[in-house]
Amino acid sequence: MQEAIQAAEFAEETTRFMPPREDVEAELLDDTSIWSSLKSMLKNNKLAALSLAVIVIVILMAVFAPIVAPYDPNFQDADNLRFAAPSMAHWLGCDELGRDVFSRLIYGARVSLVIGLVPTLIAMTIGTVMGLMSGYMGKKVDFIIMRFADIVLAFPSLLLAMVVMYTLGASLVNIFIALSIVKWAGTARIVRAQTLSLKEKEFVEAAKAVGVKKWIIMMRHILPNCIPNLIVLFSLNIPDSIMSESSLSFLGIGAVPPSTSWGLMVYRGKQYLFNYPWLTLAPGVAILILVLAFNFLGDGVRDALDPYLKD
Amino acid sequence: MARYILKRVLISIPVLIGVVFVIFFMLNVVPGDPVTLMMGEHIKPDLIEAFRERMGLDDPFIVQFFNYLKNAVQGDFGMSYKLNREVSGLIFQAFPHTLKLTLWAALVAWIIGIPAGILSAVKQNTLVDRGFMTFSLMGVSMPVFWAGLLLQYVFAYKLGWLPVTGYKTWQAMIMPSLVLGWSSAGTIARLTRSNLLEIMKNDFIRTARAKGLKEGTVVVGHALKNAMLPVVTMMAIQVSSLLGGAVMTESIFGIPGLGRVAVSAIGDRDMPLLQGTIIFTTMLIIAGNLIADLLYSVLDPRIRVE
Amino acid sequence: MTQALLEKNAENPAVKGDLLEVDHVVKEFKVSGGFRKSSAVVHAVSDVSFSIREGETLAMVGESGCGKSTMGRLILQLLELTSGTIRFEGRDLGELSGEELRHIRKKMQIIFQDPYASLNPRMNVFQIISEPLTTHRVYATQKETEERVRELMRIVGIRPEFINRYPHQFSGGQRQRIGIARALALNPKLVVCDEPVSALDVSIQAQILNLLHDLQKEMQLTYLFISHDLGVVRYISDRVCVMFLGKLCEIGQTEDIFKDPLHPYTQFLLAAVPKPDPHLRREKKALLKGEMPSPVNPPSGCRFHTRCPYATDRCIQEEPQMREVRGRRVACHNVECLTIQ
Amino acid sequence: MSELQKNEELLKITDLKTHFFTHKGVVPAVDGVSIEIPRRQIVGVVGESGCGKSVTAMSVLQLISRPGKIVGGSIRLDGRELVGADINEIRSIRGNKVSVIFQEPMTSLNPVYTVGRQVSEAITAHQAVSQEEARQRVVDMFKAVGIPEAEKRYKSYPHQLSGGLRQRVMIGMAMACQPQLLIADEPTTALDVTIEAQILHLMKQLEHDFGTSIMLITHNLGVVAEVCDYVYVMYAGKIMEQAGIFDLFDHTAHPYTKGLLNSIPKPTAEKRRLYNIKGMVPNLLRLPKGCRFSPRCEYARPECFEHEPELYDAGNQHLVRCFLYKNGGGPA
Amino acid sequence: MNRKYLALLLVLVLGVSTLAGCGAKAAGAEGAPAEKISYDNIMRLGEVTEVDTCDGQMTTEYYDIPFMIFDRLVEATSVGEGISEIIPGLAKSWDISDDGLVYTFHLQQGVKFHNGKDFTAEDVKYTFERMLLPETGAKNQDFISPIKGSQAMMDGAAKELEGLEIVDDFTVKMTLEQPFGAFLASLATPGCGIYDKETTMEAGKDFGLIPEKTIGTGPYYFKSWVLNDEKLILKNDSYWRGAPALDGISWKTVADADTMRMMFESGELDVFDCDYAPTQIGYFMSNDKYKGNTVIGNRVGIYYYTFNQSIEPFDDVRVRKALQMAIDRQSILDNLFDGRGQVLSGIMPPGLVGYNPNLPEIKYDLDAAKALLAEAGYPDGFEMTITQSTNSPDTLSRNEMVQAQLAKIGVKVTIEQVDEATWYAVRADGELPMYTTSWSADFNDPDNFLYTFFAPGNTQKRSFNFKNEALSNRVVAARAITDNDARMAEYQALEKAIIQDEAAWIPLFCKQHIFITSNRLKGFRVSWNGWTSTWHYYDGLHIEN
Repeated sequence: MQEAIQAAEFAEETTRFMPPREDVEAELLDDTSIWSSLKSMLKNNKLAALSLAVIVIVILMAVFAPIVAPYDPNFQDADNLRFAAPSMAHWLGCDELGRDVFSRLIYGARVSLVIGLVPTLIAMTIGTVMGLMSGYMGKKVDFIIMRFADIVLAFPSLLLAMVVMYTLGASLVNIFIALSIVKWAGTARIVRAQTLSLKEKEFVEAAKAVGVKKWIIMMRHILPNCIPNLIVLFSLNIPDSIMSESSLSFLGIGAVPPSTSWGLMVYRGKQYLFNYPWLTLAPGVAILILVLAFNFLGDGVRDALDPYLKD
Repeated sequence: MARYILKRVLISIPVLIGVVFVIFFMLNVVPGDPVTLMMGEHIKPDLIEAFRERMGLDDPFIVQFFNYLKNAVQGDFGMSYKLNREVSGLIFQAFPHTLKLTLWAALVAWIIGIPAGILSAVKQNTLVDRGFMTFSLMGVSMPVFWAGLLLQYVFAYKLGWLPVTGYKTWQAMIMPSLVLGWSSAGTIARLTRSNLLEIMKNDFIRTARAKGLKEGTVVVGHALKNAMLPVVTMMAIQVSSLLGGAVMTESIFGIPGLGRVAVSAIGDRDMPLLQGTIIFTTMLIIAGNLIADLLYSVLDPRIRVE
Repeated sequence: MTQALLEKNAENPAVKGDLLEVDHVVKEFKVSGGFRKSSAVVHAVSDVSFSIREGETLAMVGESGCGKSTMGRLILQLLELTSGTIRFEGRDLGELSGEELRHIRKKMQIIFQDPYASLNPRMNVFQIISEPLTTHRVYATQKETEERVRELMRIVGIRPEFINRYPHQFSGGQRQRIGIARALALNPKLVVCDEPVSALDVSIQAQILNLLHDLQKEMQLTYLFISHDLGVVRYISDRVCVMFLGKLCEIGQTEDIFKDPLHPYTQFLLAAVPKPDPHLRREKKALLKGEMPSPVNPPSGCRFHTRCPYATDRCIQEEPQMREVRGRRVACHNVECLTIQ
Repeated sequence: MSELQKNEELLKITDLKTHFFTHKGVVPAVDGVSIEIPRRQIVGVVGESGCGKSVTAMSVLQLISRPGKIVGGSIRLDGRELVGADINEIRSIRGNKVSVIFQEPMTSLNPVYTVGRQVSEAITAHQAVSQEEARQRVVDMFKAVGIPEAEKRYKSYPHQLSGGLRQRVMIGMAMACQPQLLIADEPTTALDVTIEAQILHLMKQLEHDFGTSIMLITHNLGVVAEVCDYVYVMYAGKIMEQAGIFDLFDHTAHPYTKGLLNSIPKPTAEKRRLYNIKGMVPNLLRLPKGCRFSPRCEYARPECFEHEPELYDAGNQHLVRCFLYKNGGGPA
Repeated sequence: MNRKYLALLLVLVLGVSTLAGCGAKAAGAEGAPAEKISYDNIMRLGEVTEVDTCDGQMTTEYYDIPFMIFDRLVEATSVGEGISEIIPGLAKSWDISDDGLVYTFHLQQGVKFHNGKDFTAEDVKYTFERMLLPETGAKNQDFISPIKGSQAMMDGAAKELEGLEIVDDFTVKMTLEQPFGAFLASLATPGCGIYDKETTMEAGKDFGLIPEKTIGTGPYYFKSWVLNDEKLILKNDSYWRGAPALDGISWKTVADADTMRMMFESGELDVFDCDYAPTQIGYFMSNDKYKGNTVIGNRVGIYYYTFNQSIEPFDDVRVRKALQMAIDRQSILDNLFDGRGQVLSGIMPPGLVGYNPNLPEIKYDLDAAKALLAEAGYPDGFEMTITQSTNSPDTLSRNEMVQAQLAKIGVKVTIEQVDEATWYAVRADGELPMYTTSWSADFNDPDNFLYTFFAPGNTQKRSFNFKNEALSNRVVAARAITDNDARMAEYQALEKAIIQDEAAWIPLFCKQHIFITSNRLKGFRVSWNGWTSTWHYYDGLHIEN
C-alpha cells in the first residue's frame, strides 16, 4: 500500500501520460478543456477570430443602438432626404422615406440577432430534452418522439415555417415559434444519437452500477457530454435562423414594422437596386457578412471541438 | 432490397399521416373563412351554409380529416378553392418544373461543393482552404432572392448574356440553378471537407501511403469514396432545403413550379391546394431519404444487402 | 483429495460462504442488424454456472467475444438476464424490488478496462468519487462526504489535493486509481474487475495489480477478475474459469489449471501465450487453427469442435456438460483420453 | 558504391530525430536514435507507450504527418539515404522495398474496397503488371500467408473477415512486392492470444521463406522473446539498451529494462508483490535533466540527474545507456 | 453485385431526370402551343399574380382576357382627356323608355363565336342568367342586379330572369326594378361579356379555365394558359369588326415586380406598368431612353384611409377631422408617386361623371388638428392601429409615412400586417380599425363610388361602420333619380356631407397611371378609367419591328 502511494505522489510531477497510440498530436489536443480549445482555435484560426470580432461588434452595435446610431431609425424627412446618397452625414444614404439607412441597419441588427438567437435557443432546448429522453429512455418514448421528429423533418422547412407564420400571423414572437417548431427535430436527432453512444460508455455504466437514478444520469452524465456538440449546433443554427427570417420577410411574413430586420430591409430595398443600390446592398452585405461570420466561427468551433465530438 | 423498400414505404405512412394531420390541424384553426372568399358578395347566408355542408366543412374536424385522408389515398386531393381546379392536376403540372430546377440546382451544388470541399481539405488552413470555403459558404449566407436579383441585374440586365427569367432553355436555367445550387453548395463543401479531413486521419490512409501510392491516388482513390458516403445522405436533407429555396427561386425566375403554387395557396388560404402541395413535397422528401439510404447501402459495402 | 472435496463444495450453492452464485445464466442479444439485415440473436452467454466465495479472486479468462464481460455486467444487473438466476448473499437479484436492488448495489461494484471512458470527462475527481456516496446518502454533510473522498483518494494513491481536478489532467494509471476509489466508496463486498489493467503499460499495470492485491487484503474484497491476459490472471487469482464462446470450458484452482490444463482449449490458450524468455522459444508450436466462430451461429455440440484437433463425432453432435475431473470441472467429452495422451 | 558494400546493413538509422511541432511546444518523440537492421534478421524495438518506437518506424518511410517532422539524422536503406530524399523516391520504396503492417488490421484496411483490390494495388503501384496477373499474384500471396479460400477472399470486404484474417491480408499486402524489410508495428497487439501465436508464427516463416528482414515494434516482451534476434529498448525517445535476444534476457543491463522484465507477472506459484517501476513516463515536453530515466531509477546517482549518459558498450554487441556501464561495469 | 447496383442506380437517376423532362413536356403540351409561336407580332405583358379564372363573371380582379376574348353589349371608350363615352358593342343600337325602366337592345347580326357558332339573343339571356344563378358563384352580379327579378334569381327562388325578354333572335328587352342612370355604363364592364350558351354550358366548371372551352366573340381567342407562367391569346381573324393588327397578346406571370422591370428593360416585355413599381416612376420619366415611350392615363380612382366608426376614438367626428388634417397628402404623393397625381378632398376623382372641382380643400393643418384632438379629449393623442396585408411594400411605405406624420400630433400608430385572406375576412366582418387602399371606376358613374362604399351594409363590409343612416339611405335613393343633373347634384351634396362634414374617410389623391412601352409597340392607349386591362388592346395597337 505504502509503495502505491509513493508511486502516485511521484507521478504528480509528471502528469502527462502517453495513451496507447503514439499519436502525439491527438493526444496533446485531448488534454485541453472546451474553453481552452476554443481559445487556441481563435489564436490559430484567424478567420474565426475575425468572425468573432465581427459578431461581437454587431452585437455591441445592436445593444447600444441608441448610442451608436447617429439618427432615430424611424425619423423621416422624405421631403429633403428621400434617396439621399451616401454622404458624410448619412454614411449609407437614406431610404425612400428619408430615413437614415445606417441607423436603420444598426436597429435592424437587433431584430436579426434576436431572430438568430432566440428561436435557436428555444429549438435547441426542446430538441435537447427530447433527444435525451428519446435516446436514454428508448422504447416507446423513443418511438413517439422520433416519429414526431420524423414528421417535422419530413416537412419542407420553409413551407412549414410559412404555414405556421400564416396560421399565427406575422410577428416577432410568431417567428420564434415558427422557427422553433421547424428546428427542434434536428437537434433532437443529434442529441439522441449522442445519447445512444454515451449511454454505452463505461462511466454511465459505473453510475448505473452505483444505483444513480435515470434522470440524474441524463442530467449529470449525458447532457454535459453533449455540450460540445450543442455548442457547434448552436453556432451553426444561428445563421440558419437569420437566413430563414430573410426568406420569410421576402414572403411578407417576417419582421413587422416599426421593427426592421435586415431581411426586411433587403426585401424592401431591392426595388431600388437600379437607382439607389445602397438600400438593398447595405443590408444584404450586412447579412452576408454576419452569416458568413457565424458560419466561419461555427466551423472553427466545430474543428476545435472535434476531438470531443468523437468521444 | 424490395422488401426493404416496402418496409421503408410502410414506415413512412404514419409519418405522412402525421404530416397531413398537422397541416390539416393548423389550417383549420386559422381565421378567415375560405367559403366567403369563394362565394360572391351577394349570396345569401343559407346558400353559403348549404355550400359548406356540401363541401363537408361543417363536419367535426376529425371527420373532415378522415374524409380527406380517404380521398387522398385515392389520389383525390380535392379542388382548389381559388383556382377551381383539381389539386392533383395543379401539382402534377407544377411538379416537373420544380424537380427539374431541384436537380439542376443539386448538380450545381455538387459541382461547386465537392471540389471546393476536397481542395479545402487537402489545403487545410491555407488561403486556398479559406477561399474555397468562403466562396461556397457565401451561397448559404445570401438571401436567395437577393442573390437572384443581383445575378439578374448583372448577367441579364447589364450584360445581356442570359434571359432574365424562363425555364424552357438551358440558358434560362443557368441563373436559377446557380442561385439555388450555390445556396446549398456551402453545406456540401463543408461536409466534404470535414469528412475528408476525418477520413484522412484514418489508419487505412496511412496504409495506402505505405503501399507507395501517390498522394492524389490516396485522396481520390481511398479517402474520397469514404468521405462521400455521408455526403450522399446529405442529398436527402437537401431535397428539403432545395424545395424550400425553390419557393423563392421560382418566384424570381418565373418558373411555374410547386413553390409558386404553395406560396399563392398560402396567400389565398387555398387549403386543399396547400395541403396537397405540402403532402406532395413531403412525399418527395421521404422519397429522397429513401433514395439516399439505398444509395448509401449500395456505396457502403459494410451495410450492403447480402 | 481434500482439495477436490473443497472444490466440490465450492460449486455447491447450498454451502455457506458463497458470496455469489451464478446458476444456468443465459444472455441473448437481439441484434436488429440495422434495417438492411434480418435480425439475429447473439448467444453471448449460454448456460453458465459458477460461484464465488467470499474473499477469493475468481478470474474469468477467454478471448474477445467469449462473453466474459457480458457475464460481469449480468452480475451487476447492468444487463437483464435472458434466463437463469444470480444470487448475491443468497438473494435472487432478479426478484429484488427497485429499492432493494439499489441497496444491494452498494455491495457490488465494478472497475472498468478503459481508464478514459470510465470517468465522466465533465466531472471532477470529487464529483466522480462522491457520486456513490451522495446517491445513497451515506453522509449527512458535504464535509463528511469530502472527508471520505479524500480518504479514498489516499487509499488508492491519489494525492487528495487533486480533488478538484478533472480526469484529463491525470494519466491512465491515475485514472484507473480514481475508478478504483469510486468502486470502493461504498465498501463493497464484490468488485467486478473488467480487464482493469489491459489498457495500461507494463510498469503501470504492475502498480495497479499491487494496489488491487493490497486492497483485497485490507478490505476483505471479493474479486471477479475478468481478463484475457493469462500472466495477470495467474498472478492475481485463486481460481480460474475459462470461457469459450459463451460457455464455460473449465473451472478450477489457478495453479491446477496453469500446470495441468485439461480442456483442449485451455491447453492451446496457455500454449499460445508468448513467454518473456527466449529460452522457452519453440520452433514448432502447437497452434490453434482457425478463428473464433460467430456467437450468432455457434457451432453445434461442443462449441469448440470446429477448432479442436481432437474433436470426434460426438463433439459435433452432443454438447458436453460440466463434469468433475481431477478436482475441477471441465466441459469436454474427451478429457480422459486427452490427459492419458 | 556503397550499394556494393556487402556487409552494409540493410537499414541503418543514425541519430534520427523526429520532432512534433505542436502549439504547446516541440515534442522530441524520437531524439537521436540509431538502429541497424541486418539482412535476414528480426529486430525488435520495445518500449512503453510514447517511447517513440512507432515514430521511429514511421520515420523510415516518412509516414510522419503534420506536425511531425524529421529534423535530423540519417536513414540509409541499402546505402541509399532516405532523409531528404525526393518524395517520389520514397514512394517507390514504400510497399516495394520496405513495407509496413499496423496494429489495427480493421482500421488499416479501407472498408469500402475489397481486400483483393487493396492488395493488388500494392503490386500495380510498383510493377507494370496486368490486372489479371496482379490478381493471380495476390491470390498466391493470400495462400502464402495462410488465408483459406484465397480466391473467394479476394472479393471480400474487410468487415467480412475476422481480425486474424485481416492481419493476414495486411501481411499479404506488405509482402506483395517481396520487400527487403518489413516493419511490423505492434502487429499482434489487437489480436487474441491464439491468433497472435498464429501471426507470430507466420512472420517467422516469412522471414525464413522470403529472406525478409523484420523490424518488430512491440511493447510485449513475450513477443520479443518469441521471435526477435536482436532487440532495442526505447524509453522517452531514446534507445536505452540494445542487445542480442539472449543477452538481453540473460544479462539485462539497464535498470529500465530490468524494471520492465520484473513488472511482468511471473509464472510462479508464489504470489509475491510485483516489482514496479515507480512513477511514470515523463512528459516529452518537460524532460528531466540528465538521464531521462533518472527520476524513476533506483540506481540513480547524482551524475544521472546532471548529465545524459551515452550508449556504453557492455560487450558482445550489447550497448547500454547508463552510467553504470560507463567503464564496462554493472550494477552492484 | 456492385456493378448491378450501380447500373440500377444509374437507371434510377436517368429515370428520374427523363421523368422530369417528359413531365415538363407533358405539362407544356397541356396548355402551351405545340407549334412554335413567333412573338414578333405579339404584345408581351407581365403581371405579378396568377389569375384564378378568365371567366369575367367569376372575378372582380382580373379583366385583361375577359375584355379581349368577349364582347359586351356596349363598350366604354375614352374620347378625350378624362371623358368616356358608351359606344355600341354586340348591341348595335338600343332604346331606353322614358321612365328609364326598359332598355331594348338591337343586336349585331352575323357575329360568330370563336368556334364558328352564331351569336343570338339566346346567348345574352343565358349569359345574364348564368351570372345570377347562385350555383355559378359569380361575383359581378352588381352590374346587372338592377334588372327586375335578379334578386329572386340570386336567392335561388327563380330560375329565369324576369326582367330579360327575348324579343327575337336579335332583340333583347331588359326591364329594371327601378330607374338606374348608370345601367348602360355598367353593361360595359368586363363582367358583362357575352358567352356562347352551348359551349359554356358544356364547359361547366372548366369555363374560364381551359382555353379551348372559353369561347367568346372578341377580337382575340384564348390560345393557351400555363399556370404561373403564361397566358396567350391570338387574333381572331374573323372578328366582326375586323381582325386586330396584333397577332396576339401574351401575359407572363412574374411574381417579382423587380424581376419584371428587368425583363422589360432587357426587352423581354413590351409594356411596363409603373403601378408595379410606383417608386420607379421618377427613374423612368427622367431616363432619356424612355422618352416618348411613356403612356400616361388618369386613373379614375382614389386612394384613401378609412375610419372604423365602431372603434374608439374614431366614433368622434372631431378625431376624424383632426386626422384628415394631420396627413400631409401632397408629401405622400410627391414622395411615393413622384407627384404624379392630384390631392383630392372628396370621393369622386377627376374623370368621373359628377366630379366636383370646386369641393373645398381639406387643408394640412397640424395646429388645427391638435386643437380638434384636444377638444375631443385627446390632447396627448392616442394609440391606434393601421392594418395592412403583407407583401405590399408600397402600402407599407404609405403607412409608415402616415405613422410618422400622425406622430406629430401625438397619435401613435401601430402597423399591423396580416395576410391578404385574413385581411379581407376581417374587413368583411367590419373589424379592421383603419386601413388604406384605393378604388377605381368600373363604370363611369358616381354610383360606382358612393353606393359601393356608403350604402347601408356596404359600409360595414368595408369596415367603415358609417353611422349616419340618413346619408346612407340617400345614397341608395340617389340611384333612382332619373334626372341626370339632379342625380349629379345629389351625389355632390352627399360627397361633401360624407367626407367633409362627417369625415367618414381620409381622401388622399388620385394618381396617374403610367406605362412605359417598348420601342416597337405603337398606339398603346390607356383606357378611360386608367385600368391596365383595356378594351383598347384591339384598337390601333400594333408592333413595328
